[in-house]
Amino acid sequence: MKKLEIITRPFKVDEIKEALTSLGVRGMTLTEVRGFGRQHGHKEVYRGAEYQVDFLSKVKIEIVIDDDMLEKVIDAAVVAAKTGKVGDGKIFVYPVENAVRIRTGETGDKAI
Amino acid sequence: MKKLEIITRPFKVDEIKEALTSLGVRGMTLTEVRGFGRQHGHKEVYRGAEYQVDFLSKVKIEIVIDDDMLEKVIDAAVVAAKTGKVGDGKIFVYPVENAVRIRTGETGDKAI
Amino acid sequence: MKKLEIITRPFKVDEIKEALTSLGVRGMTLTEVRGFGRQHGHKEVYRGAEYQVDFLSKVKIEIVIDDDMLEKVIDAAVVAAKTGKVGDGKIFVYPVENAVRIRTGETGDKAI
Amino acid sequence: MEQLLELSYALDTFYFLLSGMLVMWMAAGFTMLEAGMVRSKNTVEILTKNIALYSIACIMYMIVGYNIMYGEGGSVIPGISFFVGGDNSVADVVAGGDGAPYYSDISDFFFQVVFVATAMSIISGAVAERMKLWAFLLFAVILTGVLYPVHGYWTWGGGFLDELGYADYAGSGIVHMAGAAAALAGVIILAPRKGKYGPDGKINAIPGANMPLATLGTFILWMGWFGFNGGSELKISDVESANAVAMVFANTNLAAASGMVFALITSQIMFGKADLSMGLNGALAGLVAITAEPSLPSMPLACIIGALGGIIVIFSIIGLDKLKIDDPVGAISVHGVVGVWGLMAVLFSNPDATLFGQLAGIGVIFAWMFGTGMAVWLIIKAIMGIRIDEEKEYQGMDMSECGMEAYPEFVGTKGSR
Amino acid sequence: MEQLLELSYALDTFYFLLSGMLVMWMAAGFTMLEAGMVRSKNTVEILTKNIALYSIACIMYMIVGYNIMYGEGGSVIPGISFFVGGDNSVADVVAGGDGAPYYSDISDFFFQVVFVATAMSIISGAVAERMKLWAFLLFAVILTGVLYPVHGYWTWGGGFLDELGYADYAGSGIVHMAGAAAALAGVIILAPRKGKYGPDGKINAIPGANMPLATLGTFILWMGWFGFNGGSELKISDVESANAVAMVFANTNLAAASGMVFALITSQIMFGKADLSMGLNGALAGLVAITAEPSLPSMPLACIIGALGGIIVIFSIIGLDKLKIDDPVGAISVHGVVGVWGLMAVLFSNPDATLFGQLAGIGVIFAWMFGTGMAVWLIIKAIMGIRIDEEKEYQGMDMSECGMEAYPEFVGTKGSR
Amino acid sequence: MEQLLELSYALDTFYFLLSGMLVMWMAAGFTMLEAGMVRSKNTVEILTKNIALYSIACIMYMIVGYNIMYGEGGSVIPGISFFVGGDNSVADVVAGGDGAPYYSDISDFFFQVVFVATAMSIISGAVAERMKLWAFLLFAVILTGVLYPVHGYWTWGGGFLDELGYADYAGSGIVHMAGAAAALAGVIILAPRKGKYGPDGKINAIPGANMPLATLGTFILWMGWFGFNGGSELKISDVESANAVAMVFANTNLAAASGMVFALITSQIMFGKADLSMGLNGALAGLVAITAEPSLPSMPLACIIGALGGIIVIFSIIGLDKLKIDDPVGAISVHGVVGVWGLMAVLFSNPDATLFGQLAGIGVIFAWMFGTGMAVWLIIKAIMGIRIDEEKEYQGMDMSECGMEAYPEFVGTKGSR
Ligand SMILES: Nc1ncnc2c1ncn2[C@@H]1O[C@H](COP(=O)(O)OP(=O)(O)O)[C@@H](O)[C@H]1O
Ligand SMILES: Nc1ncnc2c1ncn2[C@@H]1O[C@H](COP(=O)(O)OP(=O)(O)O)[C@@H](O)[C@H]1O
Ligand SMILES: Nc1ncnc2c1ncn2[C@@H]1O[C@H](COP(=O)(O)OP(=O)(O)O)[C@@H](O)[C@H]1O
Repeated sequence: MKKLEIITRPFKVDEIKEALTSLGVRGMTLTEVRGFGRQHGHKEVYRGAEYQVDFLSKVKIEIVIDDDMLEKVIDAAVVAAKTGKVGDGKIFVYPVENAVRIRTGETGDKAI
Repeated sequence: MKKLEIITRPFKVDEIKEALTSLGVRGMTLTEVRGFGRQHGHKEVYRGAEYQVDFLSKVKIEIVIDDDMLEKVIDAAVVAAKTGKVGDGKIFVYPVENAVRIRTGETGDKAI
Repeated sequence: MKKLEIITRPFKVDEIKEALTSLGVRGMTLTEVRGFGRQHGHKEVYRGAEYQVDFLSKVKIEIVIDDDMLEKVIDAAVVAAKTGKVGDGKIFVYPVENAVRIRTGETGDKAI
Repeated sequence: MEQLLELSYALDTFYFLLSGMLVMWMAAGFTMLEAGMVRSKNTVEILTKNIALYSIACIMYMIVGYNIMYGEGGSVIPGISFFVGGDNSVADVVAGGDGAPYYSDISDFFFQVVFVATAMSIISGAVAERMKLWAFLLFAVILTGVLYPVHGYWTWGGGFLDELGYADYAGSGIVHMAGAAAALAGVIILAPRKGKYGPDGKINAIPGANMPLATLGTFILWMGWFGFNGGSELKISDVESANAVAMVFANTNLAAASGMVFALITSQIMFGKADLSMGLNGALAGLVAITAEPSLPSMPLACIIGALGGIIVIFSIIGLDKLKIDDPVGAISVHGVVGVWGLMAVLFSNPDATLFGQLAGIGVIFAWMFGTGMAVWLIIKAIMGIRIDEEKEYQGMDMSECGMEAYPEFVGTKGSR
Repeated sequence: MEQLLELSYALDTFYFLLSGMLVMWMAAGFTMLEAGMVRSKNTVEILTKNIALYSIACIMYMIVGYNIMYGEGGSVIPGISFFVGGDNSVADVVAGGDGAPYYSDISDFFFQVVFVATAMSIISGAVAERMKLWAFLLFAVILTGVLYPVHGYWTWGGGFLDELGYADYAGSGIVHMAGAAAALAGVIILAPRKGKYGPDGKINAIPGANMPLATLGTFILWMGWFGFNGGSELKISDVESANAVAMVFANTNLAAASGMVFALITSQIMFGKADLSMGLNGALAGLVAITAEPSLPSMPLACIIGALGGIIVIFSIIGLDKLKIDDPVGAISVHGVVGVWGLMAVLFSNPDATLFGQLAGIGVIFAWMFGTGMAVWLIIKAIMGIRIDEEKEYQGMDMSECGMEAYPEFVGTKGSR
Repeated sequence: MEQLLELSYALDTFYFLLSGMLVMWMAAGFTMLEAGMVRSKNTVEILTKNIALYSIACIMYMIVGYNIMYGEGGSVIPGISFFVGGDNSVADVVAGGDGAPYYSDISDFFFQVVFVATAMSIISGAVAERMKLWAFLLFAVILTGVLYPVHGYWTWGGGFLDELGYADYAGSGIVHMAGAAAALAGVIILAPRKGKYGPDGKINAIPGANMPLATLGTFILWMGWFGFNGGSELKISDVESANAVAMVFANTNLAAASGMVFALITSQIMFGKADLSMGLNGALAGLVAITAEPSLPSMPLACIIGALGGIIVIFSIIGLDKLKIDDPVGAISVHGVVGVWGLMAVLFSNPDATLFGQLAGIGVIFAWMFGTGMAVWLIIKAIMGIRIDEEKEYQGMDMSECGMEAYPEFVGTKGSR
């Protein structure tokens, strides 16, 4: 099992969800985050004082999947999330040792 | 060391916290997330327009623990979080390579 | 590649960001979390009823970096985040299997 | 002379209309106060409830309530008729003399109608976060159409409590304690919110979601109260009335101010913190306390009456919590317990008031509203149920009753606790 | 006698000023309502727009609008002159008689100026979340300085619509439908918000970010409407006028209440939920509907007029959505469609009103405001563009137009959807 | 004739009471404005502070302040006595003639008491986010009981500034600049908020948490100002007074509108964005500027006075920031700097005002309030400290001072920055 962390633009969430569910992904968890990266923030003036907005609104979508789905899920997510402009974000892949479905107690691949 | 990610219903937080601290867990981190899964969202009507609420409110509780606590913490969390209805959520287990306590600089098992 | 999770006090974010960017870290993702740990919450009275605030406001900063940066990033983060008082938080280190930059499709070290 | 009478009539009518408008504005105050004191997941429902109950009160009182309250009847049994009559003729007004009308009857109706809504608003807060919306609104139909008008008839309408000398200038008892009594009946039937009281008798705090709203609501109520008490002099067009109205304004303001300050000090002493929510309740307590007689006390006495109101309300809130009477906004304490205090305090300044008259009024109104209120709640419970189911209570009433969230973009999971 | 005339003048002036102040307060109501109904990322912009449009309206109407509306002119072509004149002399007032002024001209100006702002506020909500701030404010300059005053001249100013017997007590048509007509033109040119209508004809819900604000706004409008309608009697200083004003207050209140209740019931029946946002629109619809004639209907008739307004508004909102006319706050339905209903309902109570007169008024005002509004929007579009670019629309107008967020600490990523 | 005098007395009293009520409502305006402009972690504290300071002002002014301000005294040293006296008798009123009272003394007290609260509210915003709650409230006791009444005696009470011909219609100096002077003293002693100014002289923006609240507060203040300025004519019951009040309403409104528009335009030119917070300050600046003389300028002149106020306020805010005078809501600029502008602008319309008189008034009031204010702040600092400790400042004052959060369910960690 692997965990994918897709960090990307908030308004892409629906598209990504559509793309992945059509591949058979049946669960995902979304967190609102603020990102700092190559996409620079913007300078604003509030009551005459300049300030720098460094952290931009992003979402993190976490998906735990079987190893054999990895490739196509990444590909589909890249296609759905891409705008081609700086700030599109990243996908990180992590190893997962186990999963448990709380409701049933099932573990491993069956749990996701 | 392992990290547990417990994704479950928000109103279960206190029960889970009680259950785990009584096992000796001394730290945890809670994030508010929105989950999509087998528990389907609901259809709502706002000003005559139907819309689908796909992402439901969940919490993610992250706990880093010693390997030997793994079993009993999972068991206790499952008991505490379970309602038996769809949407109870998952527990994912990840490997952790190291931990550092910022205050003291301690690392490894001593840090958690 | 490794992922660092720095869980610490919110008002330390800017200092940590400065410290790490000066080491060459070019991206990070910030999440607002609530933490429970050795730093005990406080007891409050609301309309005559006592209640315990167990979960305190913390931030989680996630950074994916090359293996060879690991040491110095941890050291810098510890220095920047430390106040010496209980509640300074933890740094956890996780293995990362891969990274993809959505915009370009680059993978691995080049993606971060 | 005729023109003078006309002008005087116009002034009193205008004064009445503006007073009524200020009381209407109190509906917004209750709405904001309650919306600030509940959790975000139940906010839309309480907003809906409040604006709907005001609306229903206006309609029902027009259809039948006003006529019950101010119609022809015996000393106990009121008369019944429907729809408000026409207004005064110019001839009647300019005839002058003691019996001549000196303000528009319709302006009187308008002033009275907003009072009914106030009584009903009080109930809304106490039963918040767990009562079915439509069950509540059905209760509103009955309270504003019948229950309130009946004891209104007994007192202001000239019935037996009036004859017994019950003195209640602007309605500490008739409006406030009455609303609290019906609320108490509802709260008892409803039972506390899930999670409010722990199994071991522990009282859990359930903080309100939006303190600026609660504060705004209090300010609105404070402002509106100038209409509530100020208009209850019923006349402003001569020197004595004008002086009385001025006194009412000053005393109303001072009682609220003292209630606020003393509740804040009390909370600082008792809890070690300046509890804003108690301060707000204190201001309202001061207002409720002075409402029974705002024109006769001297200003320092008004301060004392208000200050005691502000102190009493804190002990009452804590006491009711110990009794597991779960009142999310403190309405029963503010309007009921302090209402009684206000009625007793009349004895300090009004030489015509008697202990017997006041106790009789308190007893009768409480018994009537608590008793009939209880009966009506039970009937509604039997017909359609009054409590939402547990699952929905966890998720919040906004989605289940109204299909929308109050702050859809803001609240994450905490909102659904 | 002279003193009596002076006093009467003072009372009417005071009544006018307070009525005007209440209408000014409606600007806050529109602001809160609209700020609650848009997404948080566009909130600062709509706040800025609303307070600025009110300000602009006041200035432009002072410079030229008032003089166009109440100047000397033919039956179609108004006169033109600048700046408001002086006030009445004591001598003219105490002369008495039919022609003598009985209230301050400046108080009249003040009362009128806030009406213009109301018309403009209506537009603000309909074009929310996508129109450039300065383009909108430029439109405000023209509408409040010229467009509104012209049809205002035709009706209240004594022009040809007045001669045709068009009856519109406080401006269901002149103010409300007029604003809605200009809004409709703007909405058509602007096109819907991104994401409002799916490619397959799907209508997406875009919930407002802050329901307590929207509710507060509705209460403020409700309160302010007592000035809007109550002041439109133009006199209170004799028995008949005072009675009329009282009737206006009572009917205005009842129509709003009925609109609220019936919209809520309709939404419960149609959608299975008590949709608060529809209830709020229903209350406003009741107010708009009664505005064309609040003094003559009996109270039950006022209820019916309001109730129908509340029902109509729901169907209108759904209908406009089907036509892909994207109006985030429902302004076109509330003020336009229901405004027409109110004008027709005049026929039930005002024997002097004629079907022809009402239709002529509706037709002419709509054509004028829609036509000239469209022309002005197009000119502004040609000069500076009226729609913000897509990227900024996604990010929200607050940062791009105003450089600040409404709730900088609260909203995470959902705000930037 | 007697009845006419009584009626006239009633009208003026009513006008006074309503004006006072509107000024009371300004307390809510300040509260909302300030609550919107601070960070969410300090919101409960500022709410508490505002409602408590209003309450304290009312009580202290009743106990001693009013008597100092309007008692018998020399031209510099006021008299002292306690508690407000009784009201006018009917006989005195109907005696008529120049010396006869023409409105209720208690209504005068009520009108005056709310002015004191306004002066104190100004200070609250400037010292926000870092001053101990109870230290502030102690200051409120002294300012409202003694400091303000003393210079009030010198001016409106008939003391030496009045004799010098100092002209200040409704209190640009007596209320607004006075409050700002005491605020400036407090801000200097307090030092800036942590993090406001970087070590390298950098000025950091600390955005307010809730812009809709700040906007609502501004609208409330705008509305309340009609009472503040309108009531300061002190009479409405004859043609000339009524005309004057009407002029005051129109000019007050136009000055606010112009201040808003020109501040917005200035911010657009200077920063490239339409900064709402500056626009709101601009509206208030317009109001403050016109307050020194709203009845005499022509409407276009009122616009100019307001517009300049709106422009000045922006430069003042930027300038004070450069001097590291940290005023979170801009109170010192809006009320102090623009207050001075308003007092100078009196010279354009009031032929009786002299440059000397105005400068004397400005100098004396500023020196008095800044000097005594500074002394009192220092004494309080010595006794109990005035600044919360750094740790609590980071965590926010709400938990440490009031034990509760303003929006407990909403704000995550950003709130605790
Ligand atoms: N090394 C990293 N570790 C964690 N998060 C990162 C890292 N680099 C980028 N991110 C996240 O991805 C987002 C987008 O990255 P950015 O560098 O701005 O654009 P791009 O991915 O298009 O090059 C950032 O805002 C941040 O949230
Ligand atoms: N594969 C997954 N990856 C990440 N999160 C998941 C995954 N599956 C489920 N979740 C999370 O768990 C929550 C509950 O899952 P769901 O399928 O609805 O119920 P159950 O766990 O009872 O079968 C989801 O809302 C989502 O947040
Ligand atoms: N075992 C753990 N797993 C996950 N998060 C933890 C763990 N221990 C601590 N934390 C996080 O670190 C924060 C600080 O920890 P705490 O024990 O209070 O202080 P310190 O790190 O100074 O000993 C906690 O609030 C929590 O968010």
